[in-house]
Amino acid sequence: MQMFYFAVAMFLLLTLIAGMWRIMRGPSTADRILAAQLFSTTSVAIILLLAQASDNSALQDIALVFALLAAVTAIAFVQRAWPAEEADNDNH
Amino acid sequence: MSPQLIYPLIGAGLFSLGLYGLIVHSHLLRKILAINIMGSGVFLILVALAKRSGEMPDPVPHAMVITGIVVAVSATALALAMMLKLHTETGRTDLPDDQQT
Amino acid sequence: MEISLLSTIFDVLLGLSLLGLAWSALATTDLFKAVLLFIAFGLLMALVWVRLNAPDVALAEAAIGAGITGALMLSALARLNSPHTGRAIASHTTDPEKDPSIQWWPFISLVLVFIGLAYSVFTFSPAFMGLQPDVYSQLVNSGVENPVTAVLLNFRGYDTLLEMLVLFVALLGVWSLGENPAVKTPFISPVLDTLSRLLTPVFILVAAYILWVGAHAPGGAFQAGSILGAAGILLLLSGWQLRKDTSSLFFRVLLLAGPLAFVALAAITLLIQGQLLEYPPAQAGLLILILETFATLSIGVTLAALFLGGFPWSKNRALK
Amino acid sequence: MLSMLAQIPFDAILILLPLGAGMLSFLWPVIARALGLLTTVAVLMSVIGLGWQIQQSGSHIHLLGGWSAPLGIQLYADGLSLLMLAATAIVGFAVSIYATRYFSRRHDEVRFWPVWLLLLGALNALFLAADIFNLYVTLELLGLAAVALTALTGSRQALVGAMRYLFATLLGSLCYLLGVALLYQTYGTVDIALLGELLESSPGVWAALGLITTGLVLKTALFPFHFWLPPAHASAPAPVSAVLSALVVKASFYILLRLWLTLFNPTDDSINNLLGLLGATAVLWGSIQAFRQTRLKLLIAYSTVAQIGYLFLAFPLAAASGGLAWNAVAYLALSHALAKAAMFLTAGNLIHFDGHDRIADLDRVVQRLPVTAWAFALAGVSIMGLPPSGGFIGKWLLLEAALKQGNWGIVTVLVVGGLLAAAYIFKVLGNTFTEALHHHESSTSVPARMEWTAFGLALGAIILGFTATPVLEIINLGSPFSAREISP
Amino acid sequence: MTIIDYLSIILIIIGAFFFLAGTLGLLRFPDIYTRLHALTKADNLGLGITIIGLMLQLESIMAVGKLLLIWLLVLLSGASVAHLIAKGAVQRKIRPWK
Repeated sequence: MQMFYFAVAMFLLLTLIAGMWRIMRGPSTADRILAAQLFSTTSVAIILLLAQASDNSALQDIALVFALLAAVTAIAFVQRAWPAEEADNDNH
Repeated sequence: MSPQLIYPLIGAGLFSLGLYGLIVHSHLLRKILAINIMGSGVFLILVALAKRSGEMPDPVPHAMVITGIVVAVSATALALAMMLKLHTETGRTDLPDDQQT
Repeated sequence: MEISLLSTIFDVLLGLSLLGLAWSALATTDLFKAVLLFIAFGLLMALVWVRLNAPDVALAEAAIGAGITGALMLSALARLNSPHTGRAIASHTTDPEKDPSIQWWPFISLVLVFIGLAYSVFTFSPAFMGLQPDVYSQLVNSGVENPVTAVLLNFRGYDTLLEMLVLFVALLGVWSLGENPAVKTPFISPVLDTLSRLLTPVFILVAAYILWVGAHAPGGAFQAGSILGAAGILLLLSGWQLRKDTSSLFFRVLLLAGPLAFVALAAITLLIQGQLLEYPPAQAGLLILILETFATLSIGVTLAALFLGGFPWSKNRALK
Repeated sequence: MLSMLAQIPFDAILILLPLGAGMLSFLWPVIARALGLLTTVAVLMSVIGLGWQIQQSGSHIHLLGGWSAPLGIQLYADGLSLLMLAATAIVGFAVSIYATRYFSRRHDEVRFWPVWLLLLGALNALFLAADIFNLYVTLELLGLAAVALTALTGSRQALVGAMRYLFATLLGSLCYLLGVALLYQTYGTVDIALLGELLESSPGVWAALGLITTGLVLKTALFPFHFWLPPAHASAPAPVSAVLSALVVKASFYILLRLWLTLFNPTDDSINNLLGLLGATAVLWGSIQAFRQTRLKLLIAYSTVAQIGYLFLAFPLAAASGGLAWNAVAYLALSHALAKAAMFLTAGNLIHFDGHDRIADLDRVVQRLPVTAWAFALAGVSIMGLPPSGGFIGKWLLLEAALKQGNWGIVTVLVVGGLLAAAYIFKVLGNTFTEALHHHESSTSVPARMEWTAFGLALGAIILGFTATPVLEIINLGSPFSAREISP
Repeated sequence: MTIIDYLSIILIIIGAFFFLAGTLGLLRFPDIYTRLHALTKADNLGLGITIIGLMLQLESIMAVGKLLLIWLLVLLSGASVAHLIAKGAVQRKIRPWK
């Protein structure tokens, strides 16, 4: 079972690394913040799996804090840091 | 390669990267980022080397790193505030004649 | 496949993505991107702490490194671009380096530093146990069961006192730079308003829980304080205005509650026990909990004030 | 009565009192000034008390929290710590008196006191620390407080100077912390005395040595890491500059010296020689730069760069002549603290008086501000190393150590450095006699208190020239310079 | 291995599949509005299913409650953030993909 949790955590880490591409690539800053949000959701899952794998329920508190703070950076971005006009260079 | 060596090496890498960034970048925000990355490298070395000794980790480095994280956030906040003040006073985001350093 | 092999691959992947994030955060020309990559870096750092079996550090990193530092940096970046400085956005969000190629001398020194550090890490002799046996043997006398809390609040409590003052000095430094810059708060959407109303009690509950649990499991004053600070930041972002009466003595006492309690306790223990911060073992647990409660409050208020970034009340009022 | 006095934990008081007072002065700005003065007086008395205790019973250890060394943190005091504490207390007292009149804007003064008192507490904590991680925390407290004070006026130059200072001090702390991490992970303790017993030569230890030394040298602004010092020290308010130059740079030097004496004590001469070489370059380069400056505060700041160089000249000499060279360094540090604080305060007086510190435009200061002019001249005597002064004794001891080993390079540096110092001091003094092109008749008067504190400090530097024997005795209490004898 | 274990494994694998779908969506969808779906739908659902799978393994009711709380928090903040970003994007006239 431990092996399985680890394997899934690893798989999620790989999807997370793939998601990094979107932070790098953009194109708009909103895309980047979206990808960062995905980062924290995936990290919550990874931490929960690791908690189960190592049978350490204290790690669930870390996932809790992650989930709680996930919104703060995104809201800081939306409320403060998002430029009022953004070059629409979405040439995907 | 033994797994306990990975994180200290990564820590050493982060420290060197941060140092490089601190030296070559002139934008103050980048310098602040670089200092933070250097700090993470130091913390990583501090805790990861302790992991090498047995199952129960040594709690003293953990306490030291928590202290270090709080110090780092204090310094970052002060640096950011000073950068903003400098920007409103002078309109610059770098230090004048930076090549002197 | 062995579990140890799997975990090694996991660690290598995690470590390499950490390096990759750090490298691209420093190399990119777009500052927004740099800050976001740095925030992602903080998230991954928390995962690394989990892997290193350092849950207390992971909690602190999750709250501070990934939450508060990121919000601070985004807000600072926003003020760099704020329209009343009269500068075009493009000139500050991007930072075209004069010469994008690698600068060789710093690069060579970087490589040398790395080789030196790596060498000392490789030749490191792992024969000792650190202070772990000492901590565990004295844990029963410390008043708490979580060894990290015991180190922070009892064995090395003096460091913690000084460290809270570091936080306070940083705030004094920020305040000495001037008044709280007027931030135009954009339209507060009802969604955000509701979200902050819903989340604030949860933040406070979780902070209290982390504080309480810190006596016997990962958690404690710093983590709880950072969660409170994040709650403050969320409220500030949702357009919560500081009322005038926050300039009162009450607010200032709240800022200093932790360090003041610490210094007071230090003085009292000095008088009674003869040594600074020597707790009577029977009351140690209670004293630590009281200290931590005050410390949590001041850390939370200080972090939120740092995010506000300026003297929150008018000069005249502060002088009276 | 005396036995009761021996029981008073002066070391803990020295730390708690300024920290507590700093917080109270933030809570009640109205009483900040009175509280600040009172605190510095109490600190001065506590240093005397601690000195008496050390004289009675040798070096002093305080177990914090009642936990002994590897687990807990200790405070440790011997003659060397006492010397630095005394320098801090004296300069701190003078600066506090000066600051009661210096700040023209009330809200600057309100911001000054809490940070200054916390900085004072950090200095005392640093000089009493016996634990390398605790030293890291005190270094950070000291560094951030110093940066906050530098930026106090919020002027453009002050901000630029403070920003550069902040990066330098953070980088220095991180290098230091990494060194601490390596040492802790190798030996499992952060207590200096215990480390001293355990340390052996290994790559990890050498990396730690290199990192710690680099970090501290950066914070001490030894050439070529001096780039941040002149802008920061020259743009801060005068009492702050005095504290920064006299005490804050010495704090990191003190740690370096302490660790060098107890931990590293390298038999390998190449590092000692490297530090000595950098010191010699700093003496020459700093003095020449000082001479080239047109603004008084920058001149004094570059003079600090040069005077720091002297402190490092002792490293190559110490291997053979041990105590003598370290005595010289301690003496130089003390007299430089007094003289340099006096100089920055006189510069503050001149700026207060005429509103500028351009050396060429100093207009008949000798007639118009005689006390200030005298203060500068007396401080200058000590900086140049002319007899009778503390600077003279320090340099004489250093010269003696160099001659004993036939190290003619250092002898030359000492002589040339003295001549260069004379050149830049007389450049200033010469201008105080002459009439400037623009007359400044409508100058504001300088409060007597500001003039006399500067004079008092300068006089102190001169008096040190007569008190070599007792002061050296105090420095050697608990024999800090006989290596690896600090036992818990 | 009990039947519960098999159920857990199946649920966690489904959860991981949704995460994969979310990431693919984030990478392959053509504009910000469609990418928002990836985050709010796929990832939150993936987390939810993973959490249900993990809950089957837990003994204490307290831990189950904690996991539920985590999921609720992620749902709440994910939904709100997606709303705010979409709204901001419309205000800034970022064109949807056609």
